[in-house]
Amino acid sequence: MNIALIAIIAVGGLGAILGVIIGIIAKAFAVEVDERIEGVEDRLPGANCGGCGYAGCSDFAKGVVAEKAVPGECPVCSADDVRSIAEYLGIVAEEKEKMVAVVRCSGDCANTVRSLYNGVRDCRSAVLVAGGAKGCDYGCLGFGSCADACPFGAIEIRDGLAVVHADLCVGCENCVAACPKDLIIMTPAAVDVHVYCNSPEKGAAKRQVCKTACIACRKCVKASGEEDYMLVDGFLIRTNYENPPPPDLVEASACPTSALRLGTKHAAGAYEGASK
Amino acid sequence: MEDRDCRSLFHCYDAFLFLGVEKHEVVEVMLSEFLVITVGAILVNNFVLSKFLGICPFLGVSKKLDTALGMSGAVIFVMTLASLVSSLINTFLLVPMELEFLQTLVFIVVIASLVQLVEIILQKVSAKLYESLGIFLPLITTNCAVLGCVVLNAKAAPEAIQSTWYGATIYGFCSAVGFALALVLFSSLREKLDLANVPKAFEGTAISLITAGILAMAFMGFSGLV
Amino acid sequence: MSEKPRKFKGGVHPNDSKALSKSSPIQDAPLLETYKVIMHQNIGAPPELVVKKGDAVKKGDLLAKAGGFVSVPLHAPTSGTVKAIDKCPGPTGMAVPSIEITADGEDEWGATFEPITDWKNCDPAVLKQRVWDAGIVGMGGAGFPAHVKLSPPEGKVIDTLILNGAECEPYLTADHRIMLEQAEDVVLGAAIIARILGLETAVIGVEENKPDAISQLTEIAGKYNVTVQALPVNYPQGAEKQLIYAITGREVPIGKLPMDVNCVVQNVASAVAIAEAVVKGRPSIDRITTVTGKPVVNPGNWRFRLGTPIEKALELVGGVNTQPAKLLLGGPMMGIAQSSLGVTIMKNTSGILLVAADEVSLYTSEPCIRCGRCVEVCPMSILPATISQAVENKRFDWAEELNVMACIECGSCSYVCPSHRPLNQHFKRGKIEIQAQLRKKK
Amino acid sequence: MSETQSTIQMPDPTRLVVSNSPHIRDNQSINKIMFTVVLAMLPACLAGIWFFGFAALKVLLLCTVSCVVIEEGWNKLMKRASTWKDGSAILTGILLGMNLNAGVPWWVCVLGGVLAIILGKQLFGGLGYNPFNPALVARVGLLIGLPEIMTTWNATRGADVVTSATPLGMAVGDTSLGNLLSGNVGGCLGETSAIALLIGGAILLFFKLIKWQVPVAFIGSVFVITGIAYWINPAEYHSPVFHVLSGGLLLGAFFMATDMVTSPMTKKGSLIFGLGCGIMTSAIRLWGSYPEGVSFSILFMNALTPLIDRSTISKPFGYTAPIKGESK
Repeated sequence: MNIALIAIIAVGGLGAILGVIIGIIAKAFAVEVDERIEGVEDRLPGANCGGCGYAGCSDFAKGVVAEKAVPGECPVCSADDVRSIAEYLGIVAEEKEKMVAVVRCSGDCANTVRSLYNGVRDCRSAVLVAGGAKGCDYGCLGFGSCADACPFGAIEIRDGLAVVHADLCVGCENCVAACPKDLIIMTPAAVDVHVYCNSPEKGAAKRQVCKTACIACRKCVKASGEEDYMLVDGFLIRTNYENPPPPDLVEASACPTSALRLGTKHAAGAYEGASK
Repeated sequence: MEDRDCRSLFHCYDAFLFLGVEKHEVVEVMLSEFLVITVGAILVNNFVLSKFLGICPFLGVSKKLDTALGMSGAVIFVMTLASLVSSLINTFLLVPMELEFLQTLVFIVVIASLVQLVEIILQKVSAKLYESLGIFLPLITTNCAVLGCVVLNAKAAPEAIQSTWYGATIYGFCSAVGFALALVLFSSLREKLDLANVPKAFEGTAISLITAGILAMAFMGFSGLV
Repeated sequence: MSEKPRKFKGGVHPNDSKALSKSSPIQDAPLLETYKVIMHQNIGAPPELVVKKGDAVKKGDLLAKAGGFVSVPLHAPTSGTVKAIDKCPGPTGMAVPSIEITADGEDEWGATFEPITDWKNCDPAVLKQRVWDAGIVGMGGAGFPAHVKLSPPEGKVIDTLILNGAECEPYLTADHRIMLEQAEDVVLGAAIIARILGLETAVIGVEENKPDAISQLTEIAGKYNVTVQALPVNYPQGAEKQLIYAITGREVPIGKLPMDVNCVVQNVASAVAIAEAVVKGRPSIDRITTVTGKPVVNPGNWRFRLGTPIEKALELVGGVNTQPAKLLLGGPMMGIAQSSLGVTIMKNTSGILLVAADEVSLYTSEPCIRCGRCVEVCPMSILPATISQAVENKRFDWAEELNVMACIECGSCSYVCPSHRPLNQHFKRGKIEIQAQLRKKK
Repeated sequence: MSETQSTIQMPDPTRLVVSNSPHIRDNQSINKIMFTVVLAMLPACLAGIWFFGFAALKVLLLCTVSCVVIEEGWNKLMKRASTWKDGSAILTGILLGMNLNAGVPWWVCVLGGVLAIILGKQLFGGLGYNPFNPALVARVGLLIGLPEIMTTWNATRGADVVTSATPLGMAVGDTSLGNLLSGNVGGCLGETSAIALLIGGAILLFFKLIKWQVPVAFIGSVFVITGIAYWINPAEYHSPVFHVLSGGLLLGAFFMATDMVTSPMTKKGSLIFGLGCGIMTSAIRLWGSYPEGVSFSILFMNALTPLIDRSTISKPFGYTAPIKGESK
C-alpha cells in the first residue's frame, strides 16, 4: 500500500477515535454557558472597578444577562457603550447622568492646622490614631487612600489635599468608600460650584483650625436671591444639586473664606493641562 | 552507590511481575535506571530550570500558589498520560508501520486531545480552578514541556528504559513533578515578591525572570547527583 | 491557688519606670470651677441625657441614664449647675459630646443610694443592680460595663473570679497604690462580686514587682476567703486572656469572652468602686489616676473627679520640666496619644503619662527583616510581621487567615521590632476592615 | 495660686506627637543587629587573615568597600534614601569576602559585589525583600561563572601563587583534626577555622540573633548522613567529624543559613530549613559533582522558605478548630 495512504489512515483514524472520546466526555461533563455573557463582557470597559456593586465586569455581565442589573448601572460605560450593550441584548437603555466625585474639603497644608503624626501613611490607618494628623476633625487627611482606591488615576494628592480630576473621573464611587472621613460625594458632572467644607462645627471653632472653612455667613445664599441654589445645614452650607447654581454665583457671593469655589479651582493649579 | 540506594524500591517488584515484566528486567530497572530517571528528571535535569522547557506557563501561572498547584496537577496528569499514550502509539503503531516521520504530528494530536479532555472535565468539576487557569489550560497543548517529554521518550535509545511504555510513563510523570516543583517554588517566591519594593523598571516579568535565574542557579547544585 | 502560676508564651520586659510615682500616696485633687464630663465613657451604647442646660445638680446626681443593657449611667462629679451641653476633645482625637458643670463650691451630696451594709445576706440581683446604677465600668482601661460581666447568660457557669491587680503597664501605679492604701476595699469588693456571682472565693492576681501590695492584701484576704496570687513580671500579664491562663491554665478561645471559660475578671479599681457603691452607696464619680512621666515635676497618684481636664491635672503635679514628646492617656504600651490638653478624665483613665523626647524618638518605619522577634514575643502566638505586610498591601482576607482577629493589641511586637514598624497600627486597621467586611456580609 | 500658676511650665500641645501605641520601644535596631553579626564574624576573618596573610585582608576590604559603594551608587541612581548605615551592605561584603579564596583577582571581588548587592538584593527592593541571601547569590554566581578561579585555593601562610586543594576535594585522611579546628587548611578565607566560626556562632546565639534550630539541624543532619555513609564504607567517604569541620559548613550554618531575611520565621520552620540544608549539602558532597554543597543547598532552601513559612504557622493562643458545618 502507498505509504501516504497509510499515514492518512493512521492519523485520520487516530483523530477519529480521539474525537469520539472527546465528544462522549464533552456530553458527560457538559456545562451550560450563556454566550451572551461573553458578548456583554466584551462591551464592558473591563476595569473591574466594582463600581456597579458586582465583583467585576464578568460578574456584572452575568447580572445584566440574568436581568438583575441594567447596563446603565455600570458607572464607567459611556452612553455609547450602554447603548451598544442594550442593542446587543435587545433591551431599552436608560440614559444616565454622568457623575463625578468631589472632595468636600479645601484644607491643604497652607490652610489648615496639623498636628504631628508618626505612623502609617494611610488615611484609614491614620484615622485610628487621634483621628489623624489634622486640626480639623472632619478634614482631608491627605494620605491618599482615595487616590489608591481610584482605578482610573483621577485623584491626586496636592499639598496634602485630595483633588479630583473631573475629566478622568468616571464615577465608579470607589473613593467614596475609601475615605474614612466621608468627605467624598458624587455630584452631577455638569455642576461646577461646590462648598469645599464638611465640618459641622461652629464657625469660630472651624476658623481656629482652617482658613478655608465654610463659616455659614450666608453670603452665597443671599447672592442666590430667590433661587434655592444653596442649602443651609446647621453651621454648614451645601450646594443644592437638585437646583444647581450657575458658575457666576461664586463671584457674586464673594465667599470670604473661599470655601465656595469652582471645581476647577479646588486646588491651586489642579487642572493644568487637563481638558476640562 | 547504586547497590545501596535501591533496595527500598523492591516492594515494586511484585507489581512489575504482575504486569508481565521479566524478573531480571525488573532488577535492572530498579537498580540502575529508576533512580536516575526520578532524581534526574525532577532535580538534575529539571524541565524548567535546566532544559528551559515550559517557560510560558512557568511565568504565566505562577502568580498565585493556589493556581500554580492547580496547573501542576493538570500538567502532571497531561504529561503522564501523554507519555503513556504516545509511547504506546509509537511502539505499537508508528514503529511497526515505519511511520516514525509522523511522530511529531501524532504526538501533538494526542496531547491536544488530552488537554481538551482535562479542560472539559475541569470546567465541570472545579469551575473556580478552571477560571483561574484561564487561557493557560488550553496552552498546555502548546506547552513545549509536554511535547518535549514525549519526543525525548520517542528518541530514547532502544536499550534505555524510556523506550519502554512504563519507563516513558515514569519519565513523563517525574518530569511533570519536576515542572510542578519548580512552578510551586517559583509561585511562592512570586507571592513574596508581590509584597516587595521592586524598582519600577524591574516590576513584573523582569524580576520574575531574575528570580527564576537565581532559582536555576540553586538547581545547578544538583548536577552530577546521578 | 497557691500553686505556681503558669507562664504564658511570649511577652516583653520593658523598663517599668514605676519608681517615679509608686511611693507617692493617693491625694485628693482640689475642687475645680468647671468639669466637662464626657458623655460616652463606656463600651456599648451611650447613656441618655436626663439633665438640660441650666439645671442645678448635686454631687452624685444622675446626669444621664443607661442607654441599654450594655451601657451605664453617668453621675455629677460635684454640685453645681449644668452650664452647657457641648462638645469637648475626646480621647480619640475627635470632638465628643460632653456635659459642662460649673461647681458651686459646696460639693454637696445629693440623694445617694442606700448603703447596703449587710451585703452578705443581700439578694445578688439587688447587688448587681447597684453596680449598674452606680455606673461602674472596667477601670483598667477598656471601660466595659461591670454589671454586664457579672451577668453571665443562661447556661454559662462561672466558677472563678479573678481580680486584676497585675498592672503590667510601665509607669502606672494607680492600682498599686489602691491595693496598698485601700486593700480592705479591694478585698471587700472581691467578696461582694463573688457574692453576686454565687461564688465562695476569689483570686487577686498581682505581679511580683509589687511585694508590698501582695503582703498587704494577703493579710486581709483571709477574712473574706479571698486568695492572692503572685504573678511573674511579664508584659502583658494584665491582659485578660493571659491573666486567666496564668491563674487557671484555661485558654480563652479567639473571639470569645472570659465567661466562656467560666471566669470573670474585674480590675482592682473597679472592685473598690463596687465596694464603695454597695457599702457606702457612692456612685462612680471619680477615679485614681497616675500622673507621671520623666518630664513631670512631681509625679503622683491622684483622685480626680470625672471631667477634670488634663491641663488642670498637670497643674496639680507642678507642670513639666521640659517639653514632652507625647501626652498619653493610659500607659506607654497601650495608651492613647493626645494632642490636646482639654481632654478630660474618664472612668477608664488609669494614667496621664508624659513621655520625654529621649524615650520615644520619632521612628521611621523600615522594611521588615523577618528577624522573628515579634513572633517570639507575641502572647497570642500569631505572626505579626506577616500580618502587617498583609495589611500594608490591603490583603485583609489574608490577614484574617493569619488570625489577626486574635490580636489583643498589647504592642509587644512593635516594642521589640528593630525595624520600628507600626505593627500595632496595622493590626488595628486590619481588624476594623475585617469587621466592616463581616458586617457587609450580614 | 495665680503666682505659682504663672511659673508652671505646661506642655505645648502643638508640639505633641500623636501616634499609635506602644509609645516606647526597646533600643534594638537594624544596624545594631547587623554590626553585632559583623562582630561575630571578626574571629573567623582574623583567622583567615592569619592563615592567608595580607591577600585575605585585601579581599575582605575590597568586597566590603565595593558592596557599600555599589549599594550607595544604586540608591543614588534609583533616587532612594541612603541605606549603607544600616550595615547590611557591610555585612554582605564581609560575608562575600569570607566566601572567596584569598588569591582571587580584585575584579572578582567587585563582580561579586555587583552580583550580591544588585542582583541579590537591590533588584528585589533592598533589605528585607530579597528572597535569596545576597552573598550566596554572588558566590554561587561566581562559582558557576568562574569555576577555575573559584576552586583554586591558596595554601595557608604561603605565597599567593601556591595553590592547594580544599580538604573536601582531597583523598580521605589527608588532613589532621587539629588543622581543621584551627583553620590551617586550604579553602575560602573565612571558612577554614572551625574554632573561630564556633566563637562567632556562640556570639550570635548569645545575642539571640539567630535561632539555634538552624545550625543545630543543619550540622546535625550533615553529621548523621555523612556518618551513615562513613559507617557503610569508610574507605570511600570522609568521617562525619571531618565533614562538619571542613568546607563551608560551619560558616554556612552559623552565618548564611541563619540570615533572617531569607530563612523561615517560625521555630518549626527553622528546624525544617536546617534539615533541608543538611540533607542537600550531604547529598551534593557525597554524590554530586561539586565538592561543596553548602551554598547551593542554602540557596535552594531560601527558595523553599516562603513555602515553609506558610506551612508552619503556629496555632494562636486560644485557637479552636472551626466546627464543621458552621459557616464563617
